[in-house]
Amino acid sequence: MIQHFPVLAVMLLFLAAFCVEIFGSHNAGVRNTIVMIAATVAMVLIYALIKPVMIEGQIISYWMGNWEPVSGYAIGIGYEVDQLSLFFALLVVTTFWLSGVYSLGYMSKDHHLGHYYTLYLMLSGSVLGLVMTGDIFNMFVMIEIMTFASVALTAFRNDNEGALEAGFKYLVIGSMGSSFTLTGVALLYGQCHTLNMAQMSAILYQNLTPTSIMALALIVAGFGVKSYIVPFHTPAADAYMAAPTSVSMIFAGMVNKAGVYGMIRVLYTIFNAMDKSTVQMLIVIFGAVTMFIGVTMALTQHDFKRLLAFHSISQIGYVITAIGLGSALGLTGGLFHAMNHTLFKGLLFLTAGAVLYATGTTNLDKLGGLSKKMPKTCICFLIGAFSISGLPPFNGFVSKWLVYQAVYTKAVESGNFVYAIVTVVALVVSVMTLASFIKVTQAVFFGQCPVELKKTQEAPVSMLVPMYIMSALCVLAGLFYPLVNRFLLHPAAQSALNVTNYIDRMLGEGYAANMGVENIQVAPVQFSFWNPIVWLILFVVIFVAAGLVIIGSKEERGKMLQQGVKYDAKYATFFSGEEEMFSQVGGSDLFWGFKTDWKGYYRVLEGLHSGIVTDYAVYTVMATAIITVCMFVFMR
Amino acid sequence: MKFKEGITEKNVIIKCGADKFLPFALVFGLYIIMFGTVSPGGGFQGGVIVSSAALLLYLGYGYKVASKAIKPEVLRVNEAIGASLYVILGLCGIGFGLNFCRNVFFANGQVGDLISAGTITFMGYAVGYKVLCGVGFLLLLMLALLAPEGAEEEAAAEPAVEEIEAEEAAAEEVPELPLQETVNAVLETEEKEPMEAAAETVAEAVAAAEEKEGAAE
Amino acid sequence: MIIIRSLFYILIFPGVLFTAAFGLFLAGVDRKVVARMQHRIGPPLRQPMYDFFKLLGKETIIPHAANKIAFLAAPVIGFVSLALIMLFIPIFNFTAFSGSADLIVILYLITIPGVALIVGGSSSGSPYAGIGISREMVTMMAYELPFVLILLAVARKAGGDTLAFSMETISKWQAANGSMIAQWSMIPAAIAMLLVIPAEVGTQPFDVAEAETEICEGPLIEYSGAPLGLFKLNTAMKMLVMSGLFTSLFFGGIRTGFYILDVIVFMLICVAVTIVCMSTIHAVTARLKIEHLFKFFWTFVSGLALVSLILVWCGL
Amino acid sequence: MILVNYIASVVLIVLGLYTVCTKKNLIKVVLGLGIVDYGVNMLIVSLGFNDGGTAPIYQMSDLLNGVAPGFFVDPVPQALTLTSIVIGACVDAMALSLVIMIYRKYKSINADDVRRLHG
Repeated sequence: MIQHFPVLAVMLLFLAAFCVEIFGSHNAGVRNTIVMIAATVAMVLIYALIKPVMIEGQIISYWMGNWEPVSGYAIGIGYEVDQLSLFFALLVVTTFWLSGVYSLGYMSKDHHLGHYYTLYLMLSGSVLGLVMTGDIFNMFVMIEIMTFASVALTAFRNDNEGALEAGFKYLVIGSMGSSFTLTGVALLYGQCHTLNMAQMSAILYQNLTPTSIMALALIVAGFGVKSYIVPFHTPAADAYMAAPTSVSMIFAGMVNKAGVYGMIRVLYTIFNAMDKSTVQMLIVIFGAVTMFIGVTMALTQHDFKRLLAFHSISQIGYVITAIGLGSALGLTGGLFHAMNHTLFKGLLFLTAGAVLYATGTTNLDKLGGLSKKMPKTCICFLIGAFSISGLPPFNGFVSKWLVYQAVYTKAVESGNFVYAIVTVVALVVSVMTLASFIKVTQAVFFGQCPVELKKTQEAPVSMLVPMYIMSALCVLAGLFYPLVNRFLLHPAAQSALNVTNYIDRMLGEGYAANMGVENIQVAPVQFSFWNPIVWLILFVVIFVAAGLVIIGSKEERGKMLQQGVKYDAKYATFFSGEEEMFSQVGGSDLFWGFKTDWKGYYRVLEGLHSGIVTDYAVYTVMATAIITVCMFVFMR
Repeated sequence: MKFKEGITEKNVIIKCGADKFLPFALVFGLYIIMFGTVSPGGGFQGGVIVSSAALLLYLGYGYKVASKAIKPEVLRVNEAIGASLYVILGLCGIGFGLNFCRNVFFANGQVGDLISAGTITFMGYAVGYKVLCGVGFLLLLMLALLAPEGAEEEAAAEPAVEEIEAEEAAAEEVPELPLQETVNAVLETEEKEPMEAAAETVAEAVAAAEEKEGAAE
Repeated sequence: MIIIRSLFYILIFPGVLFTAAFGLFLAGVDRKVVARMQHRIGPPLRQPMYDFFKLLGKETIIPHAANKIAFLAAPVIGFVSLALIMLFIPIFNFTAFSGSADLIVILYLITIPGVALIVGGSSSGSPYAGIGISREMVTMMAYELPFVLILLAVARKAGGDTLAFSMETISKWQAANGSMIAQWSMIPAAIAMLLVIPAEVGTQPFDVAEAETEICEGPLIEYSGAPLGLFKLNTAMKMLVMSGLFTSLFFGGIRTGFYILDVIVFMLICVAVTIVCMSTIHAVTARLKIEHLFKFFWTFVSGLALVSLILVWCGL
Repeated sequence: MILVNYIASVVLIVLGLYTVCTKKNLIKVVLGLGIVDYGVNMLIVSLGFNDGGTAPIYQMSDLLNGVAPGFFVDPVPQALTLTSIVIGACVDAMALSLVIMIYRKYKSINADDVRRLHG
């Protein structure tokens, strides 16, 4: 029975999408019921796979229509859920469910929600199918559905011209990426005469021809477009900004994870290319450039969501860097960071959506002082911001630590100075991330409250609940990372590094050994540096001490207000005689000391992010060419 | 019915041509859908041919007649029904204790018979239905998108039509992208599987033939 | 027993009490030395302690515009994280919680007091605080790069062919091979570290964030009473933590074999570091502009640290 | 001469990419995407070609007599191509309708004017 769960989950989502179209386009109650039932059931189906797959180590293989392989050749479409697939599938269903709950409140002011939910279910179904399929052409089809649904959802609020423009750019760059992927798939088919990934992996093991290298380069470029690594990131920033926030969250949590999954699948499973130091170097450099450019662009943004978008790009840089190392430590760190990125970036987008819902704007210069109006959102935001900046004890810290450790270990082992530089870049980027979130904190939640926002209300409960869940997950993943490592990360990393089981399960016992595929066992990553018990004690100490100070401080404001004294100069903020309204510190005015020193850099970078779609297409082609040339020069 | 403006309505040749070709397109398309599993063609190709009927109507009689004869809203719902049918037929395999998309009905036919390929046949019909609705809807939407430039003149000439146009305009404003999008996305989802399934049928037949050969020898 | 010992570590010796008391003492030394260099008599050594207790007794005013929780919690979080770092810095061959000390953990924990200051200042809702936190953050970005380079250089040196982000390994390496400062490839890193310390603590040439004469103490402008006292204490503790980190990174090889004596030597080196890199520089320089500060750290100081890293990488 | 097909498909892909990268007219950009698609489709179809093969359709007589292996061209690439054609058509439809909508908002389909989101 359990082997039906993956395909049932995917098909359920598609079926629900059609049902929304049939029954729910005019009736909100029916529509919401269908969406929530489908989301919940799909989530339960995927979560039910944790025990057999993650803990017992089974791999689920499923041939559509029982078309089993004939004499060693896969002829049907197969679904294959190994630990890596399930890891990403779990991220997908979690994000999807939370985003669904959030949409109920957030999208309630929009029209034509039937279409929204249809596309939304389709997007989720396609990403879920993408991470669980074992057939590379099916993967491509799922990518295409994903791209289309993403574009349509980006342009959903099409009374806003930014949405149309972003959708168009996304479509052009995205379908260029898809074309590259398709070309790669075609070349691979020409090489292997099969579309099954397990079989390809066995055929291509240590056996790369020029054609398959070309295919590798093209597919990597294609998935690079989907995961928004740097030269391909330009439409992503627009799309994240213009899409409804619940969709931005899906982009950050699911769509670019699909790209990352594809990268891992292609580089590790299909081509086994990650033992080549030059490929590692190429991917790591792409990752490092991605994280640096992402974060520096984020520092100058004026829009909350666009800032988050650039951060999303930057954090994906960490993931790509880590998975490019080809070591178990790096892969564990990369997967953990991918998971954490889903959690905290989702959380941050949700808070941005709550701010947008409550105030009607995400312009940092027009917001301010919302922490007193929206205290719950503010706390969730701070948790997200500290997590993404990697402050201990939140989850971002642990995963970033793993990434640094992995990169610097690589540097020491290989004696290559480039990796040392990458470590430095990663550490500095972390501080810059912190800086830009300080900017958001100051500009949105703290600082002064403009007059227009005096009447802002807290977001509704249906929007707060997903935020609470995400915040809780951020903290828990940081505190109980050994459990996460044992049950999720280690099995996933192991299954990516050791393809034998993947091949054998699909094509019969002993197939991999016949083809000469080595069986690699990976030891679990040890975390020795960080003792959660000590840290929990210290945490308690922090809270006790904070409580003591708050209780013990002689504070009389409450009493004064009760007595009806509305204003007392003693409790007023110091403006040195100016009017309050003339002494606002705008969010974009922060860090000018930094910006003046980096003037030249920013001039170049802003020129490159020109907003012209053909420029972006040129970057895409150039980056693909670079990847191809590097692969050819270095791998032969 | 009278038509004031436009390029095509008054052209008798095009109108007659459309009249003559319409039944042919319908029949031919339906044939292609029905025999998709045993001969070249299939649900998608047949569906596109059938939906070209919408285009013929437009060419012969203009957008208004076409959209009146074929209600976009009905098409939209029917398209989703076709897609659901496809998924449900696929799920029947699981219902019979086998895998998704497994042939469970009429799985033992003679090669060349109409209903010989089991569930695949019906899935092909579902795809055909879905595609003829979907592409027809897509075409109508595209045409509607192009309409407004002529529509303004028409509105001035014929006040009675205003209501319809207002509706159209309202329909245009927000939903068309997502709708169209839905169509597109659905199209590809469903398209792949029958095609590969067909390919697989062939492959299986090859295997079966080889087995027979071996047995004969 | 383990719990009692842990509590002793956390609360008394390398933890809260020792850090606070010795930090305040270092602050007193700093003020005294600066005064002496300026031909003043200066306050008594215990003056920072008196100030701290005085502030604890004062009324805490929370402005209307402030977010109460963040405003009050910020100094406490800074305080606890500083007390925490001290637990992970080895005092020669002694660490309170062995095996959990790691350079990256320390690097991140050291940023927390800064973040606490920023969050606290930001939550007060004052425009001066807004400017102050912006400068604090830029300062942080400025010294982070050289700091990271220094730590990586030390880790590479101590680790040899394997990786050593662990403070304990660094300590052991120094016990075996003599102090890090004796390696001439590490001298540029040590100089860079001496320049990073005042920026981290926020003393004179690098105190742009709290520039009293320009932006009225920046983030601290609205603070009063106990939270202000805690922030002042945090600054004092940072002096200890940073000089202690310097000591254990670069002078870890000096050991006498007697535990008490070790601690005294450690404290003496801390005092010396404070005098050299904080008091002296404080007394002889004027405050930098923020953009000059950034440029200084990303060019000159980072250059020094990078030289060290490259030398280490080449096996020197 | 299947090599001609490969060369032609590469030429088509390159031409398409050239169009996307250099033309400022959004409709031409969309056309470029279409050309890339055609190139890829041609590549895939050519991959499945067997010299002297026929269409992969069975007659009853074939099955009864048995079929020589290699008699057919490979049917899988044809299925792939069909899917890919559908996707290409969808890209075009979607992109063109977006262009129309953009034209209504921006009053221009020059890529240099459609850049409100930048920096």
